[in-house]
Amino acid sequence: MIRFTFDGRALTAKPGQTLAAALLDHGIKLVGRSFKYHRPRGILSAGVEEPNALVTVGTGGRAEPNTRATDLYVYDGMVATSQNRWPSLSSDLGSALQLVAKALPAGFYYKTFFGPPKLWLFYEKFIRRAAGLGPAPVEADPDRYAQRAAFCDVLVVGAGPAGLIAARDAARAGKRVILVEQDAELAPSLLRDPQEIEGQPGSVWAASVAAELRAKGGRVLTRTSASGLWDDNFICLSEKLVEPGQVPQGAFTQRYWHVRADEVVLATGTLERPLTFANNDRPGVMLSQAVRTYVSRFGVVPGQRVVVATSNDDAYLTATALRQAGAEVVAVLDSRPSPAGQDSGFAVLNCAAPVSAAGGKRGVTGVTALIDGAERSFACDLIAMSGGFTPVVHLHMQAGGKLDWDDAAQAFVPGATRQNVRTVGSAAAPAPAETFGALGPAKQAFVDFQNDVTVADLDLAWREGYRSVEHLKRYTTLGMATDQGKTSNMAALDRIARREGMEVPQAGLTTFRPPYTPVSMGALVGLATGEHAQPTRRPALYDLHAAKHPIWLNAGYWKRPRAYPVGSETLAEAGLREARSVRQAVGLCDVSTLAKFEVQGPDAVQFLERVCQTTVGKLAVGRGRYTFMAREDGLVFDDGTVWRLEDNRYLLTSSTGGASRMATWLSYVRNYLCADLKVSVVCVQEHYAAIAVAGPQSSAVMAELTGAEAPRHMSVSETGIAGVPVLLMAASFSGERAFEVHFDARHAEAVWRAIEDKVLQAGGAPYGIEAMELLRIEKGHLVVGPDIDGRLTADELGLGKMVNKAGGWIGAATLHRPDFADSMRKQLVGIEAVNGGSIPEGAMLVRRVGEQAEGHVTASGLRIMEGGSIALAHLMGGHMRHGEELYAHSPTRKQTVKVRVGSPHFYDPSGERYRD
Amino acid sequence: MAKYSALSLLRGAFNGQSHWQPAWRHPDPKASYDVVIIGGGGHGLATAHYLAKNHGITNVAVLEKGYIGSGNTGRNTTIVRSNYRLEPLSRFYEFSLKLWEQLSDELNYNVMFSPRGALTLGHSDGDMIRLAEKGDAMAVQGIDAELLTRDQVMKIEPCLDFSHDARFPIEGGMIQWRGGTARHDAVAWGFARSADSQGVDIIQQCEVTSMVVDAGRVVGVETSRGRINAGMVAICAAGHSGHVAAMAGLKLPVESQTLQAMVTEGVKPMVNTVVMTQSLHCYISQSDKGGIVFGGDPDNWPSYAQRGHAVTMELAVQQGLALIPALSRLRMLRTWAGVTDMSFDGSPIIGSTPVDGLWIDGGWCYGGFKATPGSGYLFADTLANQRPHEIIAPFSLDRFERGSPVDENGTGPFPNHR
Amino acid sequence: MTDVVVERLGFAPLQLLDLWGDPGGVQQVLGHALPPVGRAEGGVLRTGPTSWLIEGEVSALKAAISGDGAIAAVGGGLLRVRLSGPNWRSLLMEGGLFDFESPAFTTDCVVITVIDHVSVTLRVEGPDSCLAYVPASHAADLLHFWQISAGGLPQ
Amino acid sequence: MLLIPCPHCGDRAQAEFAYERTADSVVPLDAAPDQAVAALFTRTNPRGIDEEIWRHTYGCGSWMLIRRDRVSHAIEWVKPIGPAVLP
Repeated sequence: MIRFTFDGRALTAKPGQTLAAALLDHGIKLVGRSFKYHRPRGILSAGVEEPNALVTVGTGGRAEPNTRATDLYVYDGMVATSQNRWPSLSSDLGSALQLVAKALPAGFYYKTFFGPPKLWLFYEKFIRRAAGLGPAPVEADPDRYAQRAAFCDVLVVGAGPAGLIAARDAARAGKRVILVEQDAELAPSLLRDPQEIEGQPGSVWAASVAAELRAKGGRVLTRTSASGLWDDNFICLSEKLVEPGQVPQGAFTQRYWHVRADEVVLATGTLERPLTFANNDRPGVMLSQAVRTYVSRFGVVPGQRVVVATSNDDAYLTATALRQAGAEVVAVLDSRPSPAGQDSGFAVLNCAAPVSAAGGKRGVTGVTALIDGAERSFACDLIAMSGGFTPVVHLHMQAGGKLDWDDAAQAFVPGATRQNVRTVGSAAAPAPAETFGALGPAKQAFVDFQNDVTVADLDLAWREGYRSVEHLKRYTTLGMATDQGKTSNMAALDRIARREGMEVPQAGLTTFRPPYTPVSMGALVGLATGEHAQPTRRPALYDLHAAKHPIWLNAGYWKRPRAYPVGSETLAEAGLREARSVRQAVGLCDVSTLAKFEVQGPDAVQFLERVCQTTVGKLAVGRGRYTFMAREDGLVFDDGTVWRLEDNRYLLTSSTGGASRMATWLSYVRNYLCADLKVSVVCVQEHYAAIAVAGPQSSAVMAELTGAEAPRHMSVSETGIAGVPVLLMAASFSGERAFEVHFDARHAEAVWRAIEDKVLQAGGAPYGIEAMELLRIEKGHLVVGPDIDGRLTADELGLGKMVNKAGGWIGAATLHRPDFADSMRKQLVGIEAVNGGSIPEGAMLVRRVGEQAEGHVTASGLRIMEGGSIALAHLMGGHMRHGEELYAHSPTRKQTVKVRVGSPHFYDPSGERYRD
Repeated sequence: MAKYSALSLLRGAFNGQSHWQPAWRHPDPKASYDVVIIGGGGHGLATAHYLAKNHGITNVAVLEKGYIGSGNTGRNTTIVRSNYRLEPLSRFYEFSLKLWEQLSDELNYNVMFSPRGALTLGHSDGDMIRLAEKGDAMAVQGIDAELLTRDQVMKIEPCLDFSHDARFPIEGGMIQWRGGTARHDAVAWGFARSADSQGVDIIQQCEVTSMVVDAGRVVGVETSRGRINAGMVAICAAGHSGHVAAMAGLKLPVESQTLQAMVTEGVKPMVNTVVMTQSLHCYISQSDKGGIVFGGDPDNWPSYAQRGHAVTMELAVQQGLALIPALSRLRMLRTWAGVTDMSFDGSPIIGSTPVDGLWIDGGWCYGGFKATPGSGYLFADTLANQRPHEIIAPFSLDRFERGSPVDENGTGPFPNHR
Repeated sequence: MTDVVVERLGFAPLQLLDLWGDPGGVQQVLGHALPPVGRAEGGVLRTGPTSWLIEGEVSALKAAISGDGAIAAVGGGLLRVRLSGPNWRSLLMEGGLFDFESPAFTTDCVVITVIDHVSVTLRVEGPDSCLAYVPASHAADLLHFWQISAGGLPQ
Repeated sequence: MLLIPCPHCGDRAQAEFAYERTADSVVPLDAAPDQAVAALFTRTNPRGIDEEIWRHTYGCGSWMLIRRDRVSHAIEWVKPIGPAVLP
């Protein structure tokens, strides 16, 4: 015996029972409350289509709200709780809503709650609290979900007899097969309706087929739902490795499969349709096949006095099963005129259908039927109903398949498909049945059980003009509940068709979109949770930095040191100290994340002069220069440096943040626009670690390290540090004499340590991004993102003088558009606080507070040695406005600072400090 | 138009709600209209409503190839806000937001505009500065924007992951309290009911198959329900803008791509505001029915299929779970996809076209829903006066060839680079 | 019980050969022709239509391809990881997109694909092992992913 | 998720690829200003078949031209782009 609790009550279950089966076994009929009116609800089905019996299962971070009791196998220690009721399931105050239900027809909320939005916000609070089924989760999920790819020749969905045979045929033909079944057992229909197949009892036969599939290398997955069938037969499967709320036995709680199949075979079976009559939602009104499942598979008889109501032959099997289990079949109401089941020994009434059920939260007590036009009542405690069978065509439709109308079955069946998908078994050929519309008072006849949509609601919507089936759904919320209309869509179409006087296919059809059954969000994510929610890229020197306990910066995917605080230093204090050590002595900084490309070949210059807006061809071997790149629309999108290492070999660097964009762009230009050039472009971003060494002592440090005179500004030499060959490039981002040392990242730590030793000896320190920002802002160097924001031309950024006058660079052709000539476009300027205060980064530039913005602060820093707030900014017509006074105004931070516009180069504008 | 009110609902309680009249007619098209609007989504219907209401132009047809609101109006994540960085955008969306604030009363149809706050999270100091920049840009125009500390965010949305080792640590945020959500279908229905009551013909199941051009001027359309002459033709076709414009020989700066969204099963209230983030691409809110509504990036490749890419949705959920780990045990209930007309600067295209008699309201990328009343109002004004309204002048079709894109992200002319 | 061993081999000198022409003398230098797309031979893996990843000494090769291509060092950015044991194929299906379980993916086959959102180059070394070249910056993440995944492979 | 036949690698999952732009948006290096503006800022954007440039970014890195239907997503053909390639 398995022990579990339901609403705190300790209960037991037999192995293999679903929660629904176990509850019925204990005579518990009331399981939940409906969404809108809080009507008492029991168990309608025995499968994934269940609209009523939803519970929260599990506790803490494992609690899963809205779990279908019919699709949940009881495990030892399971804690299940009913939902959407207060204080308890049997006395739910929300059920008072039923009293005012008459004033709350479909779409009532569109017609009231007028007034200012704040008022709606007030009403909404109560509506939201009343709505929403299960409790909101609070804790993080302690379990893990796997994601896995699989490939096969044939994927079979549904391990009923048709699916098993299709899978076996494929396996015997030598194909790779995957067979999936949402149930815990293979061929669940054979457990409901035991029969012999190929001389074996059904379930034995099913097990032997599965064994054969496995022996032939196939995969058989139970408790696995094919939730989505996408383009080119890409199928998503969600496999429950343990039940909802259960502690996993292995590493994972669920596995989400991404399958690519040459062929998909859908053996998805059918869903039984409810009948529509008054109070058809009462506990004790169940689908006929579900009743049979509980009786035959789970050994539970859900009622002792049963009325079977049907429009087809299948329900007679239910009557028989009930009789065999000892229940009394009070009557079989058969809507069809011709005698059926006459020889069954049941009290069969033809032209008979239920009109209204009696009873309340404790279950039905009787049913009134219309028999050949006359009403007659029966006492009963269970109504088993069957309105025919709807093929599960969801996946077929997701794959772009069309539907055909099967008149005999009154059902849509799979039609032509675009993808290699076919449907077999009852999903392709459902059993004949008739439909006869709704009976009884329309306001009590439920179509969508969970969302409380009645026939009256459908009629109202239709009368108000919401006649397309999609309007009807959206206006009434039919089919929008957690069961996604599995038991309600056909009844709604039937109702529209009857109102319009047409056949169901003309009434329309709703489209099915993934997922077929709801999929755990955790499964969609796999292991990408918590700190692994997105990749983290670590530079080669990551461990070395980590040992210094820096303040880290998440720069895109990268982890970079922002500052190395000493003692109790704040970020700002550490950044300023580090910046000052660069200004006064020397510092070293990890710049390994820079984008780097090796460009080689006789046509390398041609290539580079297409990509770079500056000249490149004039560079001598051993020299480098600052450069920048325009998009095809003429606006600057990145910058960097280009170095001529050999005759036909260049190194191009560009921004960290733009690295992958630049890699794609260079590849596009090379392969699409310049396919005939003799050039090779290789991304070496990760191959080269790079360390910037900056400050007045830097050339001395480099000379000491390399044993040779350091190269002059914008020159490069190939030398060695700590025995490691390095490219020593004299370039400065800080405004000081500075170098970038590029070298094979395998030796990153050795080179860093060697340089750091000398830097420390020279009175310097390592510095992070914070100091780098202060240094470059004071110097007026630009950064891709805030300063180079993709909206300005080179001229506007103050780079006009460096543009290659000969043209030929990409973007030149579109730069002649007339509005670019407007002198009031934004331009890059420097600004400095005139009366003290600190210029807030991002603040708007205004002439007076209260006026419109004419620009904004892109980067804010300070004069590193002498103090005083300075910043870079984009300002309308800024180049002509040097000397003008404005306000940097930040209403969100309540700061306003008076500033003077000027050159962006605050520090050593003539570049004296680059020279030794 | 019979008035909707609590009282009339109550009256219905005693008559079985039998007194309700159709919200709109189902007329056959007339031979000719002053204005033919192609597309019966929110934008087309709003334009018709404002043409009638503000300009007395009621000889108007709205042609819809399916049923009204069946395109992006019914396929979005229902977010309404005006928190944009660039002035032309925030100015326009603020105009629209002000209309939202009175829309239910104006239409006598509750569109459930819920100003619960549009919260943008910042995950780094850099994010916080960009948020402040956006907030400052809004505030100098008189638009509400409030910077939030981490503690303030924690009070507003306790369900977020505030742990310090979170992949996307929360440093703070910016909130526009007047932003929020609205009931998307109701917007189409409310505008339709109002336009219809003013005499506008809403013609469903009517697909435009070609344009009738006479001496360089569009004078009508051929449709699946016959020819309809028109004084002016206005395209409000969202993702199909390019397809419709091509009927008049026009090539637009748009590319149609799929944008997906999804909703979980409903639970009791847990997400209070609309949660967005400065450095990720997902946006999360909770519907009145309790479902957590998720949106992410567009699929970034052209498609007219209204059918998304499985992996795009997984990436959006990945980000959402990083922000709200407790969502892990909820289940994705439904996904849907819309065809968006991605313009080449991320901003809309409204106004005249080089073809006489043909006007366009499109290029909304994935920002069209919140624009609905604003663009309807201003496009109607533009049509009535045969010149762009000043607020939408920056969004003219010719801005690309002139060199004046309104590029909020600064990412240039390729939508998939955004 | 994992039946797959994830072994961090570390870095090696690796070169990327990129050709814009058709050099004649490569076969003499290498002792074999440059392998076609999807294949490796000796220390040479084809990584793209014009590119090969080469483990080992390349100075002779450099001379042989002069004028028709270029060689760039890339080894500092690629961590080599060996996956061995009977379940290495199964492990690679976790978080993957490529059919590593295909019987056609045999010794000396090469694929570049995405695993756990990281672009990885893989070479089959033999029935029981596979060599992965992982971008160094992503290596910590991917090794962690493999470690967790190896603990819960399906049967 | 589409299955895209890379001209070099064969059928591979779409997640290994990135769409770059439509073929009609290519700006040739020697484009005249008007031609460049037209190519950059207008698209035929057909609700049907178009030619697009994709890259096997997370695979062999190669570029290709794909002719495909934007409604059914069916790929008509794929052609390699780029320099001549050795076998």
